[in-house]
Amino acid sequence: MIEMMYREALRRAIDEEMQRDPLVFLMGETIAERGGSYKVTEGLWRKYGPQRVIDTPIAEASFTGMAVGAALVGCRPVIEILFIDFAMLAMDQIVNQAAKYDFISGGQGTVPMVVRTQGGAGNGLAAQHSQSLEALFYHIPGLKVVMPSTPQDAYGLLKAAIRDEHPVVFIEHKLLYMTKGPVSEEETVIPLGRADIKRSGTDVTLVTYSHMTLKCLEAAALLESEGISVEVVDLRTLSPLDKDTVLSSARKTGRVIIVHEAVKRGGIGGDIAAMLMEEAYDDLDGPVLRIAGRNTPIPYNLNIEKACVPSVADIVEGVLRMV
Amino acid sequence: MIEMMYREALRRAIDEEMQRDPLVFLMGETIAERGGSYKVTEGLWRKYGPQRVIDTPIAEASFTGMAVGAALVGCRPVIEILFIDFAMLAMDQIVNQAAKYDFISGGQGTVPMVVRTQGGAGNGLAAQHSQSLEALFYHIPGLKVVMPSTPQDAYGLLKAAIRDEHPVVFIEHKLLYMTKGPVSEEETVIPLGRADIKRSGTDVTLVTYSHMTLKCLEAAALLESEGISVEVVDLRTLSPLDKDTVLSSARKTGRVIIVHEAVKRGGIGGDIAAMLMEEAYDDLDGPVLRIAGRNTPIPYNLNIEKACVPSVADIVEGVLRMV
Amino acid sequence: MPTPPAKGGSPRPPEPILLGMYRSIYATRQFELKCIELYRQGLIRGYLHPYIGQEAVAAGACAALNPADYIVSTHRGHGHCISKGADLKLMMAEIMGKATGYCRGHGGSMHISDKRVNNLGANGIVGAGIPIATGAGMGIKVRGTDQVVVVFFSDGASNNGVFAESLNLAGIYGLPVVYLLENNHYAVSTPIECATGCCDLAGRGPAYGIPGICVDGNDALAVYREAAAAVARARRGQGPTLIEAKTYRHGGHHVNDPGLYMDPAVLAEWKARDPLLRTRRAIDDDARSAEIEAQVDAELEAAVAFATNSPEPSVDAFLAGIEDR
Amino acid sequence: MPTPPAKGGSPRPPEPILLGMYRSIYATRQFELKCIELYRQGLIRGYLHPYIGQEAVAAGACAALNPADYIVSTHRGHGHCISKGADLKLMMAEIMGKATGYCRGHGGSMHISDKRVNNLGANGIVGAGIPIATGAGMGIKVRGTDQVVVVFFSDGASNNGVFAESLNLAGIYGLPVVYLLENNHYAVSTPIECATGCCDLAGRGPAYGIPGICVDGNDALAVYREAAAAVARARRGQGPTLIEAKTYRHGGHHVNDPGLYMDPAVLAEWKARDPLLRTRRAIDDDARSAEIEAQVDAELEAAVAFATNSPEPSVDAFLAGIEDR
Ligand SMILES: Cc1ncc(C[n+]2csc(CCOP(=O)(O)OP(=O)(O)O)c2C)c(N)n1
Ligand SMILES: Cc1ncc(C[n+]2csc(CCOP(=O)(O)OP(=O)(O)O)c2C)c(N)n1
Ligand SMILES: [Mg+2]
Ligand SMILES: [Mg+2]
Repeated sequence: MIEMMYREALRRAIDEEMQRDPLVFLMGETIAERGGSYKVTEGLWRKYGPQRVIDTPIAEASFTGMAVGAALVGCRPVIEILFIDFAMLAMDQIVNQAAKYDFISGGQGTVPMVVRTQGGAGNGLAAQHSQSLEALFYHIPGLKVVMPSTPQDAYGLLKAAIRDEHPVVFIEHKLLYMTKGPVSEEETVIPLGRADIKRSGTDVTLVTYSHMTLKCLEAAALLESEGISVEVVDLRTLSPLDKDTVLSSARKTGRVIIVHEAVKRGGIGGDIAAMLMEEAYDDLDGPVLRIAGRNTPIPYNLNIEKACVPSVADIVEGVLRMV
Repeated sequence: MIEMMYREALRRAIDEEMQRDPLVFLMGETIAERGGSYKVTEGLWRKYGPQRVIDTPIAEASFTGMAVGAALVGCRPVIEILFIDFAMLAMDQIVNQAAKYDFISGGQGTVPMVVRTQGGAGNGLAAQHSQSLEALFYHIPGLKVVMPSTPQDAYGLLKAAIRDEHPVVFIEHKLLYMTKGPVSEEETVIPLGRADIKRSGTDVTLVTYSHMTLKCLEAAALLESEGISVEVVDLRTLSPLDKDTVLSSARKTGRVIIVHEAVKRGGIGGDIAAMLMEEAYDDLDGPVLRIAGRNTPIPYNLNIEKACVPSVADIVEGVLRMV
Repeated sequence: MPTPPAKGGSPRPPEPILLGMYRSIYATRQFELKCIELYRQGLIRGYLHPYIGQEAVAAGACAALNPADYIVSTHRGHGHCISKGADLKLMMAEIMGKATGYCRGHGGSMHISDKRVNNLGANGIVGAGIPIATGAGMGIKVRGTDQVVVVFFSDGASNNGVFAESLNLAGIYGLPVVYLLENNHYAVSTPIECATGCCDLAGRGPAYGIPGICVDGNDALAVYREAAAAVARARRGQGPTLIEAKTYRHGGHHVNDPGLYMDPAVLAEWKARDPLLRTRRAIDDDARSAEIEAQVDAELEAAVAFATNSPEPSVDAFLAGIEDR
Repeated sequence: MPTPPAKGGSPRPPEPILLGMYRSIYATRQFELKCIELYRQGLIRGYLHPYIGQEAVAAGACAALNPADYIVSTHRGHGHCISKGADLKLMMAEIMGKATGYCRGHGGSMHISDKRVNNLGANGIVGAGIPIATGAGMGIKVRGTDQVVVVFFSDGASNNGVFAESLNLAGIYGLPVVYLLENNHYAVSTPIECATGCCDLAGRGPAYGIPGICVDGNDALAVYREAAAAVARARRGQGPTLIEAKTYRHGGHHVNDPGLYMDPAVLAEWKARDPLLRTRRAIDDDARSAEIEAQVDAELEAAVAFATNSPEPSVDAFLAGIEDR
């Protein structure tokens, strides 16, 4: 294993895939010579040239549409929408075009494209640069949604996303780019649709993903010292959802809390809770709970920003209330 | 009461509000002289003139943004986005602008605008003209979401939406426009955020909204003949959600099915199911179930289209499975 | 400044091109007349947007393309589809919602695509095909082939933001895309004069750094000439072109729209310049045109029979395949 | 065709206008220098996009407005905000995230609005203010007042679809909106030459049916003159105008961007045309300018003190208010 930052792991994935397949190319704002605002694409422009690492004007709707078109003629575009908030400008192309082409055309063409984007609060960037909007994509048949929490997952899942025949919304988190972790030396592709048990436990299951995985692991460590054994299931891929892993963890512990940063109302937590109720009601010792973002846009001030998303303390408290 | 079509009830609401308040005005595609594709605005152009009933080019993003701006300077724009599918072009203005201005500005300005739009399957209009996308708006703090099922509700809720200080996404259903029902003779405003028990019952609660309300009522009538008493709670407003009515019906019957046309994965049914589990677990006799749209874009062919959304038979069968 | 439509007649293209264009125009016309008939009989549902009156645009533009070139189409797409070489049987089956159709009955009139001839498909979202075509152009560049893309869209779409964004993008990257703006003067019932203060739509090319040309869209020969020039430039790596082809619908926006808002006098003028009659006149050989017509008539009859006798999609098979989406 | 920038000096506007513009420019400059200092000290967080070098655009345009007129701003909005008459105390408090700020600490630099002087606010989404301003113009028309809207945005935004859509909409309806395109030649690190094949951005006005004018954006007097003319037309009901003001940032895209991609020689040229120095020179009365400077310095000092001593928003109060959203 090599110690690597999340953003380096992403870069390695892109680099290896570009090396392997000349049909992979990148588009986005200031991703070329400048290497991207979060430095994910640094060095790739120099290595692969301006034909494959392409800066775009500020035209999210159309460069996303371009990815659809390029995918339809056989390429594998990977585009960067710098903040998931800006993906709102490209929703027609993502929801009505990319997600539907395979279906509408009766299987005449798939759309192998990746929309890399980034969400979450935590840097005082306020309401239009801090949202967690994965639920909007999760609801759309035809889209896959991936949200890795570690460098290794970022690496292996991005490679799988690029190789996937269908459109993938790949959502990074601004607080993860600089986090470090071990990444396998040998080339590794992590299949989409498989959750990862980041910590085994027997008393309570925390179902989570992306940056909240780190907070859940912190909470689990704290709870261990109080004698509570917490299992942390990192979904990694939201869609397709790894129901089996979630269900078997739920059956084992009988107590489940879903933890996500996105606003609770209409967040994916409700969907998973309902699924658990539908499929494992008799194995549950009580209601599935949700610990999730507050029902508000994210404010600029850091104190109140912090209050909008679940903290380690919130998770610890939630678990304690449950056991 | 006067017998009226749903679309006539909508028109009456707009007409009365335009009469009452000169700051109410309309924008949309072919809504003026032509009266709108579903004839909701028929006659209003003649009555209020081209200054207040305004045809736009095909520019959903910008005319939605115009509504935000007009609302900020004191008007009450009511815009029509002909299909909710096309609202994907206007998501930035709805999600990042309209929903957030009041918050971002620290309360310096509200955005009293209504986005009238229309969703649902049923006419062979295929994947880009048949979606049920309310969950995308439901998840966004700062937006209200209204989905009436009857002419009376359409009338009273649209009036409330126009008078509301905050942005309202008002979602009609293509199969409802021509349905008829009694509408009160005297002016009536139905407050947002209150569900309506469309049928009382004691054995099972169906929580539903929009066109599915009609199917639930049909199912309830069939079930009555089998001796099963079904309560049909029509949410009418999804956000704010009338938790109290849902909870007390759930406590009464102990058995709840949420029925919606939208795709189950990530639909609002999960949110309501989770809420019920969190707040009324001990009063439930078993898991809350969801009967919802299939996990697919809507196809053109009528037979397979029909198979994608819940039928009366599906609902009946769901209830029978539960009791 | 856009080039004004050429005065007088257009120079004759090679004979096979001319005959091919007539075949496209005649087939589109007959196909749509049949669709309207079937619609009235309740055998076709949903939206159906006839292209009648505009056929010379698709015929002329597609005549300038190789089979490997791509097109991107619109909700009013039958003409593009047929001109690019569609199989009438599969088209008719799709529009009748049959399992044997191009899209297995998932798409209908508004969504036909045809992979075999590189027709990337129609679209129910006005304007959405424009960036998709632009991206196809980028894909071609990345893959290093000498293919070209023609994207069709109409005046209404040209007021949508993706039009401007896409011209601009194609301009910067020098993409092999021909933007074919079919100015039929209406978006549903909204005349283009009410939808923009600038009706010189070709002039928007230069505003985004690409050439803009205007042509008589009812003259298949003229459309062919301009399209061929633009396609040749694109193929040589000289980048995109915007072509505005002025034309007119012979009826309402869709099959259920009587189009009462259209000025009958103006409509009559355009009908007098019917692209079908003009192209047949250009052939000026009744035997040749009659031969084409007979072939198409037979093909169409077979298509209707095929579609009529084809099965509906199976509900069970459909549902079996969806849970993983 | 856009009007080229006027040659030679601009005619002098009335003295109070000139002094007011200088006040705006000087205050913006000092305010931002102070912000950068506070940012380096860790007292300001998030994104901060300095307007240094572009101040003449906001100062000139806002000088042409009445208090009741509206402006719509961008992520680079301090200059617009100050020029429209903001209270530096409330601005600084907002940027420091305090409860006393314009937006109660919810917004920060990228989101300041100021209802009292009809500044509809900055925006974190590039281009999003353009349709909002267009709608404000529509609202004015519906309400029948004689107000005008000026919307600021930069070259990057002019390649976004909402720019084209909005010009077009304003043109059809004849809205009282002035589109002030501050061409500072960059969108982050992307030079405008790489973002479009047509760098005559004013020329996009006519493509959508509205006049397009080009002006030296570092010349406050010239900006004032063109803005005043456009505002007067708008107020008379003669519709919208696009004004392209050519200018340049004196530094990187935001406070943490050293801007190494900017050509030092070009930057030096633009700095030599510093709008602050030029406007001070235009006043040509050291006493008057010194007086303004002293006033602003005192105001700014008070603003920093006010902001520093203001409380953070209360978490409990914040959370108490949110569950109904
Ligand atoms: C984004 C979007 N908005 C609105 C519609 C509804 N609609 C369908 S066709 C049409 C008119 C299109 O006009 P134009 O682009 O000129 O094409 P034409 O019908 O003339 O071929 C409209 C408004 C749509 N399909 N998509
Ligand atoms: C829709 C959108 N895309 C991307 C960004 C990220 N971003 C912030 S500022 C900026 C550059 C804007 O360039 P320009 O419009 O020229 O404004 P300037 O910074 O020069 O004032 C970008 C790309 C954004 N905020 N919004
Ligand atoms: Mg048209
Ligand atoms: Mg700029």
